[in-house]
Amino acid sequence: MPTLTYRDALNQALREEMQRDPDVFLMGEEVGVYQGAYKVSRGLLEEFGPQRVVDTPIAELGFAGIGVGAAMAGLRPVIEFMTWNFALLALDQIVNSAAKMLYMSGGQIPMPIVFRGPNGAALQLSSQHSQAWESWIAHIPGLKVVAPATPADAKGLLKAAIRDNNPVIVLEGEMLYNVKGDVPDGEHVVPIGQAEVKREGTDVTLICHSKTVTTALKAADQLAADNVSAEVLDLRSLRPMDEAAVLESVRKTNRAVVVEEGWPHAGIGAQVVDIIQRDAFDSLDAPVQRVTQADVPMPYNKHLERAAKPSPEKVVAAARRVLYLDE
Amino acid sequence: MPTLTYRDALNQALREEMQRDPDVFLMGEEVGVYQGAYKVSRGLLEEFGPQRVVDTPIAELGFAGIGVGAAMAGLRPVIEFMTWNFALLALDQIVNSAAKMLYMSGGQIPMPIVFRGPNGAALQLSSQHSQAWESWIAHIPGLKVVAPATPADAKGLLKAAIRDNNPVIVLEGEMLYNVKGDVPDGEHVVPIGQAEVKREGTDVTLICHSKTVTTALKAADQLAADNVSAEVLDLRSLRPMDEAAVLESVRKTNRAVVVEEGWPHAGIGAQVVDIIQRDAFDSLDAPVQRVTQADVPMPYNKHLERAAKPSPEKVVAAARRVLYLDE
Amino acid sequence: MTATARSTKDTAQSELWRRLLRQMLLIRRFEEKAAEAYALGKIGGFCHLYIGQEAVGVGSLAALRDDDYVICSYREHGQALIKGVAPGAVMAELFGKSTGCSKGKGGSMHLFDAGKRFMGGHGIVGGHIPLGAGLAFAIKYRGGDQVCLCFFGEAAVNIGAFHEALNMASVWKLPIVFVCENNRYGMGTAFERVAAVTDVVEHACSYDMAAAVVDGMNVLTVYDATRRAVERARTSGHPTLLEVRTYRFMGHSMSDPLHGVYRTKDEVEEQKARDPITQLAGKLKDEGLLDQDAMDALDTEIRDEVEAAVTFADESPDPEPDALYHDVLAD
Amino acid sequence: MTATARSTKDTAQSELWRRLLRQMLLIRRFEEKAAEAYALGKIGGFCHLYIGQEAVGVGSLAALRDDDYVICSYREHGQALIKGVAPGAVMAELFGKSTGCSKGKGGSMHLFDAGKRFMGGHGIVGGHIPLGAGLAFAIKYRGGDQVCLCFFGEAAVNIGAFHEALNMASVWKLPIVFVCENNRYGMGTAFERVAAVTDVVEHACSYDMAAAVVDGMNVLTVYDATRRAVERARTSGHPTLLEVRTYRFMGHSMSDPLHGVYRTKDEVEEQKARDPITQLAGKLKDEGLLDQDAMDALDTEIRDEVEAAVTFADESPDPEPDALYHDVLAD
Ligand SMILES: Cc1ncc(C[n+]2csc(CCOP(=O)(O)OP(=O)(O)O)c2C)c(N)n1
Ligand SMILES: Cc1ncc(C[n+]2csc(CCOP(=O)(O)OP(=O)(O)O)c2C)c(N)n1
Ligand SMILES: [Mg+2]
Ligand SMILES: [Mg+2]
Repeated sequence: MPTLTYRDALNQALREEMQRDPDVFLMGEEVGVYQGAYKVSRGLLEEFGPQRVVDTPIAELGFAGIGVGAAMAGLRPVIEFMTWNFALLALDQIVNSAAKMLYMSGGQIPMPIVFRGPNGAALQLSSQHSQAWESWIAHIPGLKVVAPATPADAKGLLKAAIRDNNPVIVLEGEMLYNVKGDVPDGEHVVPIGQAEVKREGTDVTLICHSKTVTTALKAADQLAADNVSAEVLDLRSLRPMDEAAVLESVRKTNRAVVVEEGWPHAGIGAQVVDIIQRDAFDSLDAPVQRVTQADVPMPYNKHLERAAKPSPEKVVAAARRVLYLDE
Repeated sequence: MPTLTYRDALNQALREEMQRDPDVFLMGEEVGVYQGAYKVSRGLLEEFGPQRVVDTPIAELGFAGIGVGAAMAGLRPVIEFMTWNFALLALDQIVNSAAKMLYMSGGQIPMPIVFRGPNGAALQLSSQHSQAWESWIAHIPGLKVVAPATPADAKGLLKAAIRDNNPVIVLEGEMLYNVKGDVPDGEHVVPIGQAEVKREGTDVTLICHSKTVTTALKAADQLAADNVSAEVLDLRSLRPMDEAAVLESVRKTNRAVVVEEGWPHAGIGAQVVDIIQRDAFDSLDAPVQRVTQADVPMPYNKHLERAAKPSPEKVVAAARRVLYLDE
Repeated sequence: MTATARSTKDTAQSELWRRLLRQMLLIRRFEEKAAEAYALGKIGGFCHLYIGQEAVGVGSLAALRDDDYVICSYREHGQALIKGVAPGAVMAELFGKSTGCSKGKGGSMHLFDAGKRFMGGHGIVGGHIPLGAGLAFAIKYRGGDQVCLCFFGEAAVNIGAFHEALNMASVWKLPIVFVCENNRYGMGTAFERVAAVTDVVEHACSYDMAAAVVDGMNVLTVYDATRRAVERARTSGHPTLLEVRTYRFMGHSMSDPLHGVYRTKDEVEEQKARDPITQLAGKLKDEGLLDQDAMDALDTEIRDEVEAAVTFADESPDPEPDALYHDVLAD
Repeated sequence: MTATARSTKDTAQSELWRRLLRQMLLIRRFEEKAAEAYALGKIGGFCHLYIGQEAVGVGSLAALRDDDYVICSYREHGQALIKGVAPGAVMAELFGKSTGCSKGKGGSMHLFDAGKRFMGGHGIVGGHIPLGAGLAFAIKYRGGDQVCLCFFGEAAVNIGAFHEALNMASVWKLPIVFVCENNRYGMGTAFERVAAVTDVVEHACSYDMAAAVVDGMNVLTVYDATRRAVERARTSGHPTLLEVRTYRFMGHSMSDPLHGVYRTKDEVEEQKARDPITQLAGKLKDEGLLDQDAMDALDTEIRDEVEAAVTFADESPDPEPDALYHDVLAD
């Protein structure tokens, strides 16, 4: 299997889907001439021309809405946000237009649109550029939300998103773009709504997605050194969420730690906790623990930033807590 | 003690604070000449003049930002959103400017601003006008968030919000504006961050806020008829949340139901569940249950709408589930 | 022009005039009934009537083909009816019935009929203007010669979405006509109190866009102006901004008083003298194209049609309880 | 004018010119050092240099009093330095140190000094334009005669916040000068590719606002234009939109190549011939106000000052770990 970066896996998914279906087009800031702020769209302008690779002004609300309008007419837009930080300005169109169109039109107007771009903190971008929006976005009925952690999932989920007849949010990770991994050639579609066990284990389940999968895998390595066998469950989809996979794993391990990049209060991890306590209450040997960003805006200083983010060490500590190892 | 509507209690709080402090001003759509879309600002233009009661164009992002700018210069703006549905357009200013200003300026620029207006569904306003945003707003560090359920709390929390040196979000309820209750005259400030037991009980805790307090109280009445003693805990503040009060009540009753107007997935109720399972795990005799809006955009038809909303019946059913009464 | 040609043209013209009158009258009677039904509690939520502004929707839609798109704000009953959504389906939607054009899910603010290319019914001020540009983008993408008509109130000009959309429509040369219905008030706020420049049309300059100010109480003027704009969009793909000056005779919505504190009763009465229906009916009479009897007959016919719509709505069933969970996601 | 008066004026003028030169040179040398430090990994994240645009910040700030407000986008090192934030505090902020003007929390994009009325450093394009209007609102509310200068790039003109803010600033007559630094590119996008009208100044018409196009490579022109606008704001409370035509000599940010694919190397070189510092230095030399020795001395002095700032930043401590949790909320 070819080895690709996460960036190139996304690029491949876009290219293949644009080749497959002339209704698919890409729109966003710097996607064309500049080849993408993070080069995800490299080469696409050259291959598909300016009608299908559309550079926009800085007008997130406006071009998100234009995407929605184009989808109302049956096209399949892929709207790139340079980062999800700027998508804040476009939420009205995502929530009020895209997510509700099918419902409030009584089922008449499907919304085959993808909104994608990097989510969460990169390095030292400070408060306004380091936000993880999964709990907000996943809150909204009418949307689907995916957050791939590996190049293979990035390709497979983006392809699934583009083919879906609903608005699908693809949360990518700027810190993941350079990560390499095996990516199946051609037709490789990962169904939306399926979690994946990225590492099997028996003592505790580490539930994660996107960048925190790496964090959890590192934590699992460290735990293994202490003879703790951690299962790493990558949610992959945040809406719909694969509740069955979560429950299955927790029923096996009886303990869980939920890791997320976002803030704690009403974070997506709280929902995972709710699912577990509601439907696996009797299997739980300890309260579920969460590892999140510190409950503060992101600081610029690199040491503070590191301290604010989830880390393997924090995950290990949480795992030890649910295993009552330090008491 | 005088009896006032929730609307007039808010009006009184605004008037008293504007009388007390010339730096306080009210800005928003229709707050002046029209006397407020829901008449919360009735009479204020006449009393304080157009400089302090400022009618704006329909430009939520812009006037929210102007409020933030005015607060940067030390004024104490109260920004009214006609409803929180429209505040979606202003979230960038609330999240990126108001919530982060103090932090990213290294503590130099406090942000004494209030954003207020009705939140959640009213009657038959359909998908785009019936949204409850508490989980989104409460997710953000740097904000405080309150959601008063009674006229007295509406007055006391709004006064506290206006005097606070931080951005405070006041989530009101359009369906509550006509509700009457006793309201202390003059100086009545309810500290932000304190829940209140609105009804004592021993068998199950119903945790609620804003409109769902009424729902929970009705459910408690119905449960009482079946000899179930339900405690109704009104969170009042959603950020910071009074974790101690939640834990105290649940440690007493050993069972909890969380009721909210918002959608279930990563709702604010999930956070309440997380708190309970984390810190009162051993006190819990049953998994915490949640009652939320159905996980769909709000439909227009009144029967569907009723079915979508939390109701006393649904709360009773959830309470019976946590009490294992129907098995 | 030969005499026959002229008389064919005359016939076509008088037919058009009669059609426009009929359409305006349909809206007027339909909305009067809707107001009644609202008072009876059969319609709930927000309900924004179009009474007074009929010439705008009717005149402009007369310039369209069936395969052109129309997209509106929440004040869209009129456009829906004229774009071909059945009165019964519109009334049933206001009643929240399963036979409504949005199956009772949308209500007054969210009328939809994809088959008729009537694309809603949107509730966030300014929010649908980018959607309109997106529909036009799709037309151009596919190489079609359709056009999108996008209606909004003057107060929407103060919100960012308007500007972002106009700029992109101009840069990309999208086949769209932006129809600003300037009825001078956004809810209770007079435009001059919140807009630095009250001639909406001035904004066209900033976007290098064709534009016109149009008398919105004269349906023929609206028709002519829109026809030119639609032609421009269809043939050269250039957008246009039309500022159509009109007036609403009713309150902002059913829960708003008729004139309120923000305008005088006199002002409303004065404006009623410009009633677009009376104007066109007068013209038809003056030109001998319609006498009082015919007018009365037309009115009766329309009242019956509206009555039938009410009956249909009344007798239609509510959506099944299960409908709550349908159409959240497509397959 | 008497000879003495004239010569006093000449002295004042030559002092001003020398001060402006010094300030532009300070920014230039400061940023060259910042670029070095970035390459060494001492500065992280996004870092947007001002090199090439110095005349805009320097010329316009010369028209201000100390109690006037300045608010900027993320490309604000220059304005911060000129508004009086100590070079050491700015450099320390870029280094993320506790002695930085935002205590190491903000970084390059979020420089703040409330005491100097330097109100940031904001990262969302267009987002701070309403904030600027809000500062001006507060001035007016309190009956003050201060002014707010609000800087942004031309690409911000395409986003809604710009329009909403300009409209309200005009309706409410707020004492603000909107300074659009038109450097022709937003990241890698040439303005003409994404704006229907590339003369930013045209937007002033839609808001009934005073406006001017200004040569942004000539610091004296910028000073004059801003002085007039500031005067207007101070005395009559009217806002102004200035379109200042300038050019950035560096990439969009430190992670962006010098010219990139979106503009040619030739274009950049051509523009460098208009270097605002060379221009003013030449003028001073031509008028016999500064010889090469004095110029060299000034440069040395400034290099030392910048070097001191780097040393200060280098030797300053990181914030205490606890700082992570400080200043989330005020008491
Ligand atoms: C963004 C937003 N803010 C506020 C509202 C509430 N609102 C609904 S209609 C309206 C007035 C709109 O006036 P205008 O655009 O002139 O249209 P008209 O009602 O006159 O047809 C307002 C303020 C809204 N729906 N959306
Ligand atoms: C709302 C928003 N969208 C996108 C970005 C990413 N971004 C940062 S700077 C920039 C270009 C801005 O150009 P301009 O306004 O001309 O200012 P300049 O950088 O030229 O000074 C972009 C697209 C952002 N920060 N905010
Ligand atoms: Mg209007
Ligand atoms: Mg620029």
